[in-house]
Amino acid sequence: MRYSIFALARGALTKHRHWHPAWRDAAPNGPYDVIIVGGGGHGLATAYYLAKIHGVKKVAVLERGWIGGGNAGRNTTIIRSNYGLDGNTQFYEWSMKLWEGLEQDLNYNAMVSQRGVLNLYHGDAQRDAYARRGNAMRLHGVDAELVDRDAVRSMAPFLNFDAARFPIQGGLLQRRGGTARHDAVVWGYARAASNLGVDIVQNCEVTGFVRSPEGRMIGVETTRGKIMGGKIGMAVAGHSSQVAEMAGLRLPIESHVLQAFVTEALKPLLPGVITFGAGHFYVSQSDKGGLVFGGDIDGYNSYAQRGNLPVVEDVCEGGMALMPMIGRVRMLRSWGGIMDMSMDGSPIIDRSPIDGLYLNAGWCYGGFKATPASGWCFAHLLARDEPHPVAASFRLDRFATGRVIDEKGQGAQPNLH
Amino acid sequence: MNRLESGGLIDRGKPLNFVFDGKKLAGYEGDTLASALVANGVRLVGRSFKYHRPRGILTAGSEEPNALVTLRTGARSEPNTRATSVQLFEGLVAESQNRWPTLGFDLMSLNNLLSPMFTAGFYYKTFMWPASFWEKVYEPLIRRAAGLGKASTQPDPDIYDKAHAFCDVLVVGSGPAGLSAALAASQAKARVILVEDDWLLGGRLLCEDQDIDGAPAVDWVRRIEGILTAMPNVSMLRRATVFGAYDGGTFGAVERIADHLAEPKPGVPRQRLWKICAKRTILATGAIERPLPFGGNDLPGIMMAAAVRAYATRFAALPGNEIVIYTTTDSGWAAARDLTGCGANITAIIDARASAPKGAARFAASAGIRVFENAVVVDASGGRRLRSLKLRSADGKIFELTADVLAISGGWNPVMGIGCNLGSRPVWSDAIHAFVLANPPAGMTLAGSAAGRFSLAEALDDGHRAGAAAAADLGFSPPPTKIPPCSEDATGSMPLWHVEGAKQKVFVDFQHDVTDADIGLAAQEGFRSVEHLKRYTTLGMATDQGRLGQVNGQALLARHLGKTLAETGTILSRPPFLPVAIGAFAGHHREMNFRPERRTASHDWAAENGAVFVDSGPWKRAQWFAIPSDQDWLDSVTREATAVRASVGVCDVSTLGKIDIHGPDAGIFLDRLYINMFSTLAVGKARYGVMLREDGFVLDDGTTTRLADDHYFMTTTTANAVKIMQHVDYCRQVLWPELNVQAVSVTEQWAQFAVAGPNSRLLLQKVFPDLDLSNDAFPYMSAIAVTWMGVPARIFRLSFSGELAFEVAVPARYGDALVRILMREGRDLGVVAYGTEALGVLRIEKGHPAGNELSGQTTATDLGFGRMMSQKKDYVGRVLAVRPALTDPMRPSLVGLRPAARSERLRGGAHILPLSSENRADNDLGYVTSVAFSPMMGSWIGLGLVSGGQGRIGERLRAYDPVRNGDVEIEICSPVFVDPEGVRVRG
Amino acid sequence: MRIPCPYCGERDGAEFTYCGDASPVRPAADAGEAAFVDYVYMRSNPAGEISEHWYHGQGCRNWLIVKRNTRTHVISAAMLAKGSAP
Amino acid sequence: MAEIIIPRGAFELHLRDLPPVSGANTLKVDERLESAMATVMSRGDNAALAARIHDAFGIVLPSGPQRVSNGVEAFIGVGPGVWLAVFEKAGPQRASKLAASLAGLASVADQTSAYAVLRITGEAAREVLSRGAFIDFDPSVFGPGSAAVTTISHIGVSIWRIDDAPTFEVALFRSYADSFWHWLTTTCTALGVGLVRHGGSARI
Ligand SMILES: Cc1cc2nc3c(=O)[nH]c(=O)nc-3n(C[C@H](O)[C@H](O)[C@H](O)COP(=O)(O)OP(=O)(O)OC[C@H]3O[C@@H](n4cnc5c(N)ncnc54)[C@H](O)[C@@H]3O)c2cc1C
Ligand SMILES: NC(=O)c1ccc[n+]([C@@H]2O[C@H](COP(=O)([O-])OP(=O)(O)OC[C@H]3O[C@@H](n4cnc5c(N)ncnc54)[C@H](O)[C@@H]3O)[C@@H](O)[C@H]2O)c1
Ligand SMILES: Cc1cc2nc3c(=O)[nH]c(=O)nc-3n(C[C@H](O)[C@H](O)[C@H](O)COP(=O)(O)O)c2cc1C
Ligand SMILES: [Zn+2]
Repeated sequence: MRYSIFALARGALTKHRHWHPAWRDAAPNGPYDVIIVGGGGHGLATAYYLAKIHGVKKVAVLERGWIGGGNAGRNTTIIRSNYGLDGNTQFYEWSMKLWEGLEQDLNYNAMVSQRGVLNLYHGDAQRDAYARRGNAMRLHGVDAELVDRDAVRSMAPFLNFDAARFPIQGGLLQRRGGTARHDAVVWGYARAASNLGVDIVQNCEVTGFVRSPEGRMIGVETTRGKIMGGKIGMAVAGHSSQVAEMAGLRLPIESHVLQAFVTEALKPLLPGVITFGAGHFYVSQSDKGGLVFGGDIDGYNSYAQRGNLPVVEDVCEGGMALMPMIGRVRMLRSWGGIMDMSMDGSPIIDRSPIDGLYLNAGWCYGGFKATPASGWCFAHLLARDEPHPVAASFRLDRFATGRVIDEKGQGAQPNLH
Repeated sequence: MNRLESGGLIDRGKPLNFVFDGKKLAGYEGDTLASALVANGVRLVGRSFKYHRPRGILTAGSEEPNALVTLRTGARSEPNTRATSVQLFEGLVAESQNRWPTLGFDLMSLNNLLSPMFTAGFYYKTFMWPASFWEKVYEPLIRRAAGLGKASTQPDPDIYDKAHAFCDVLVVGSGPAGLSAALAASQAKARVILVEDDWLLGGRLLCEDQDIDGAPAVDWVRRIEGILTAMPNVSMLRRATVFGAYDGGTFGAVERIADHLAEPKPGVPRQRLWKICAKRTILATGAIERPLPFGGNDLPGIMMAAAVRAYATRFAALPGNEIVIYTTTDSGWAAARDLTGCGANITAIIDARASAPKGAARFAASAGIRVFENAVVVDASGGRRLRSLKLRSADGKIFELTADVLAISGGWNPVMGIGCNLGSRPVWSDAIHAFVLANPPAGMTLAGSAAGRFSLAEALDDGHRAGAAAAADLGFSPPPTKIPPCSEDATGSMPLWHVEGAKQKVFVDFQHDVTDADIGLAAQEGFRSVEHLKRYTTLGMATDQGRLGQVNGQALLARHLGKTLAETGTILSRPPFLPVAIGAFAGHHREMNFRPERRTASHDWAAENGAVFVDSGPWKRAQWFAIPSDQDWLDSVTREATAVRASVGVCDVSTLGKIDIHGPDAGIFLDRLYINMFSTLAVGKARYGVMLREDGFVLDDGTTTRLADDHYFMTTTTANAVKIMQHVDYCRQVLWPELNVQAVSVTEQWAQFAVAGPNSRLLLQKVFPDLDLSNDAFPYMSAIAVTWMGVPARIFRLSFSGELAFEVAVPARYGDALVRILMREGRDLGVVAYGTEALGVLRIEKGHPAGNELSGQTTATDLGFGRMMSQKKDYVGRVLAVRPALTDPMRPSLVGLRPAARSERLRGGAHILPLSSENRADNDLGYVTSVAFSPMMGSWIGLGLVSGGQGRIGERLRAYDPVRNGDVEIEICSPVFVDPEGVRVRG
Repeated sequence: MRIPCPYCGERDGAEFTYCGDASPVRPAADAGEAAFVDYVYMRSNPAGEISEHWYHGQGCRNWLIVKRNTRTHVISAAMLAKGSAP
Repeated sequence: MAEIIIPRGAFELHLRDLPPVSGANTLKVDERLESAMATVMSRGDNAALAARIHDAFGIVLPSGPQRVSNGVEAFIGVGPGVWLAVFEKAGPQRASKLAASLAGLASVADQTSAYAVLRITGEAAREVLSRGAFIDFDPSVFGPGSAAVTTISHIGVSIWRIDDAPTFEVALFRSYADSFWHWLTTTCTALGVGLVRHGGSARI
């Protein structure tokens, strides 16, 4: 049933008895043409585009818990395409374009809100690095503005301009950047995929792979039994190494914890997304009114979905340095996610060395914004066995060849991305 | 006034004035804001989140979802403050929130009329057309209607600080369980920290008329408090909340030092963040009473029974004159007993259970209270306050009662949030009809009602046992103690999640307006995990984090799914236990004190001489020295750079990382660190070196000097100093422990100054008259250790500027003296002090790479150091540096740039494209890394990384800089602009 | 997090810098490119017990090998990296 | 050029500006300017090094984070095989003399100027320090002779306890002195503790 104001009005009169489940809670029913492991945003988007764009008939998404319970359900919802390196820029811009039409496409309001992303700079070298990035974006046809201190002040007068350890000099602004309601993205894709016949199987953990005598992947072992499939796509984010290990693969990935925070709800306070280039802090305000913020990763490998106090302090110190008005605003909740930190900070969308097994991983702490394009490109790869042009650089062998895409220049040290 | 004549823990001798929504009111010392409002007969205190329904005070504790106010005004205003947790002070000002224009007449309550449409998740289903309307129309409206209080936009004027503490046993909560735990552990001589959220110790004992040891329980509390206070091994934090458990027995707590004052005394923090390290922890955090489901259960006047009891007992304030009690628990009856004891008028008690507890009938009869057994409340009505309620007995008969207060008691949820922080999941207990923490993390015990043992006797016993066990576990010997006898309280209860036939909305999450219908709809729409339920309906996501209503909602979900609560489960609590001010986490690390500042030995001298400082990591460095005749910064920089090339300049380079490397194997060690050789370096000589990361990209560069056979002195870039020290330690401790090498940072020991320019030798000779600094005696790349006026000093013949130049190092204590002497002695040579900008000009003129070129994305070959890469030895990065992509000849490599029209300006970060090409990424050849105005060239010059690099020298390209509206035609040239033959440096 | 530094005693995790899995060993100089690629980029990334490097940069400046569980964060041992095998 | 060059203390201006405070709750502070310091790093044979040091100074080189003093010289363990040597009333060449006397057994780096050392004495010292350092200063854990390298307010510090007064010394890299002073003074204010200048210098 289509969602609309009229459908809601009808519901108001009929006690909302007409609503169906947003997606079918399917039981495994193989064999499938494609099995996607992981019911996060990426897995569900992949399934949707497989069905919609490529007409693949039988697709299953296997999720070990409830869909959207991984990083898709715990990120700070920032979407942007302000990347500077070739390979990244065109991919994230494609994602942004998909965001811009997503809700009409899915018939689901994911609250995509292009309120702008402002990255502050505090010195000449940082300014020039942002200029380099902004210019690269413009070469790719992406909107980017370098704004000065006065312009920042007019956008966000409450920032600390006068007594700052690292005074604000200006910022790189992408007006088309912003936020989207993370859970809605998951549910919207799930509903749209389910409507196209995709089986979304929850509480179904993949515990192993089934191989043909020739060594090809032909199915998966799960907590709900063996499920056969023609191709298997992995989109398990923080658990990439775990699932890859079942296939005997090691990946250039470490799983790290990133914490995020939300404050009590407030009346509208912040215009858009603000990142503090000299501290470890970034913030936006949710539609519910909470300031959603975060900072650095904790810096150690973890699968625990929670972090420690030093980073909480570090993030809040950054917050207070940037906006001393939030001193009396209270943090309501904190949580952590398990991020698949790749060795150059950029993702992998590629065939694996094993026939029939495909990888979508290495999203670090930036894969939410990638959700639509990641699904789009992974579906393309799965359906056609060739990389989509905008994701062609996200190869697994780039670490061996040295064609790394290292935006931060930190090298193979995931704690430094 | 609803204040009782006597009783309670308030001080009637100390009246306090306060203002709520502009109205002047009074309370007493010992009141909370909520109890003072109750005493003043204030009913309506807030509006709900979504429907803007009128709401009153519901609880007497920190779980309060309704009575949220903005406390104080101006820069000190604090949105969303729970009136139930605010200790009243003289002059307190509070405002209600989320209403417009007034609390009584809130236009936004129109939402309530539209509520049939505003079901769970309604916005996901609409507001999609037209697409552009979301940001412009719908979202601003939704945002304005949502949110609660308004935050101040002025800096928080108060200060915060941080503290650390260690203990054997941490006891959280000071009710009967916590107090007896603390007593038992401390009597065993363990170091104990007791943390209590309230300003008084005692927990529920302050609010209940109980006896311990034959006397009122509060007397026992005072006695134990006295004993604990006298013990040197016990610390107590009052007005402090443990907000989270972290790894390794670390706990966070926030102490509210001045929140009960109008404002903090000058210099005294408002709050303090405690990090507590505990070997064992006892959670004695109590339990929270559950609301009951019926239509209109959110009307002002409907309150938790424990809260009504607390207001009467502890605060001597009665919330109403006609009180009805609705309970499914024995504690509802205990509340009735205490209330009657205070003289409250209870007209009826409704118990949904088949029969009331033993002795109830007798008590009710003697107090003249009507009793309804086996009956449920169906609907409550009134407008902005409760007036009457409708109940239905088991046989379907409907009764209507009038009441201004309905005290409800639906069972108890143990408070165990902190125990879940490390991932332990609560499990459902059919025995007590509540979730309990069966598997707390190692080292943690729950005691008393937090453990689901709800009676006073159990709390005393449990606390004692937990305290003694924790101490014994750590090797202390707890002395035998006797647990005091106490009054008995029955703890029977029956869960009640749903009522049939309610006409009005039945609220589950009060703050977020989640109703039983929303839960049903969510289940119908497939949101069947408790986690999906939470996210779709926002159940438990409000400021009370579902303390009050979450379990009720989860039970409804289970009911819809035909499952048990044991099967559907509950969600994990996360820190903070109660919302904590961001300022408290930041402590004094804000504004100028966000991060420490490092100052060089010449800082004060530089400041005296017009220096403008720039942040270089944590360091403050002189960027340039402004003199009155300079028009602008470029004038200063040009003047400084010109003077260096013409005569002599002095620049503080102390911030470079300096590492002393000692040991018999120091030379071999450096060979493995750098791409080039150092073991072959002669004593008294310096060499420029480049280090790679193991992935083959450049890590850092700098000069390293051999001061003795077994002693090298390494310098690193300022930015990488700490990282390289760590790298050096890694290499010697982990990679090659067999090498006999010692290393230590001596960055801070030496103040080091570059003395550069054709007259540098003259100047230095004046300061070191006894030294032979001639070219023959002290050629380029030499170094010498000397004694200068009794202190050790080092002189290096190094040059970053390309001029004849030296660097002089003295112990940092003498740096100030040295720079003053250099400047004094150089006066007649026209010496200038130069800062980092002029330093940059000089190095760009010489094509020396620095931070912008050492981006972590460049190889040695990119930067022109390919030939330095030794073939004779292994070193970090050697193998991976020769991978195809790192040796691709089309990689961007270092070149010089000049604007074709010499008057034009270059800018760092511009991309480089062919002259007549489209502005497209596939035409991108590279970018400008560094620029400067070169006095020598009379124009802007730059360095850049350009595909095809040196092969393009002489080519015309363009620098594309749309983000600053600058397209400049440029000419590619050698990166060495000045003195390419290197004559000056050897002069 | 509390890390039991063998020299300094138990300290808050904030004093240490995490430097990843300690198991990969730098290949011999002549081991070839593939071995170095594996060493630099590939990780086991276990969910459970791991031996890892921590640098006590704000303390004794020693590299430690810490045995820690990545699911629970429980630390079972810590030793100086110098002279210990992961 | 016969002139005397004057060493500058990192806390000089702050100490000079200390307001006169009287009253019970005070903390005495002073900067140690008359001592020389060096990092002593064993070249492997710790026993031989310990013997040499014992011969020269009568000091039993500690193997852990402790401070051992003979009243004039002290060795403070800061890492395995690494000590900070502190010499009271020693000239700027003291470190190189030490290097010569330990030649072959230890590498020595002069750090006399690297560290600013504050001596802090008084009842409140423990509480003040524990505000900043995540170290257990309880006398049962951190008695006289204990030492620790840690951080205070994002600044690396070495702290050792000297006596029962209690007296502590805090050594930090001198470039951080101003920021450290800010932390110290705000913390004392928050605790209601007055800072006074030590006056004189104890030889311990
Ligand atoms: C705190 C935080 C903040 C972030 N902020 C941002 C941001 O602002 N912007 C941004 O762009 N990105 C952000 N990210 C990153 C982003 O959330 C992730 O990169 C992205 O969500 C990952 O893709 P996903 O949604 O498919 O992953 P997930 O949602 O993690 O999906 C993976 C799914 O796989 C399932 N799974 C795992 N193993 C198995 C198995 N064996 N069998 C079956 N299923 C399995 C998991 O349960 C999970 O549901 C943030 C991440 C975190 C943690
Ligand atoms: N009859 C019943 O059914 C029933 C049910 C529940 C409670 N009770 C009564 O309640 C009492 C229970 O005693 P108890 O000691 O277990 O609990 P308590 O409620 O008396 O004390 C808990 C204390 O912990 C404090 N606290 C909670 N979380 C905290 C935190 N994070 N940081 C700091 N302080 C925190 C609270 O402020 C409170 O003072 C008994 O008197 C019992 O009779 C009775
Ligand atoms: C963007 C965003 C906003 C959130 N806002 C709230 C909020 O207002 N209230 C709340 O209780 N939790 C909020 N959360 C946190 C969730 O409750 C939850 O903690 C998080 O999704 C991680 O799940 P977990 O805590 O179950 O592990 C928010 C999370 C995100 C990602
Ligand atoms: Zn250590």
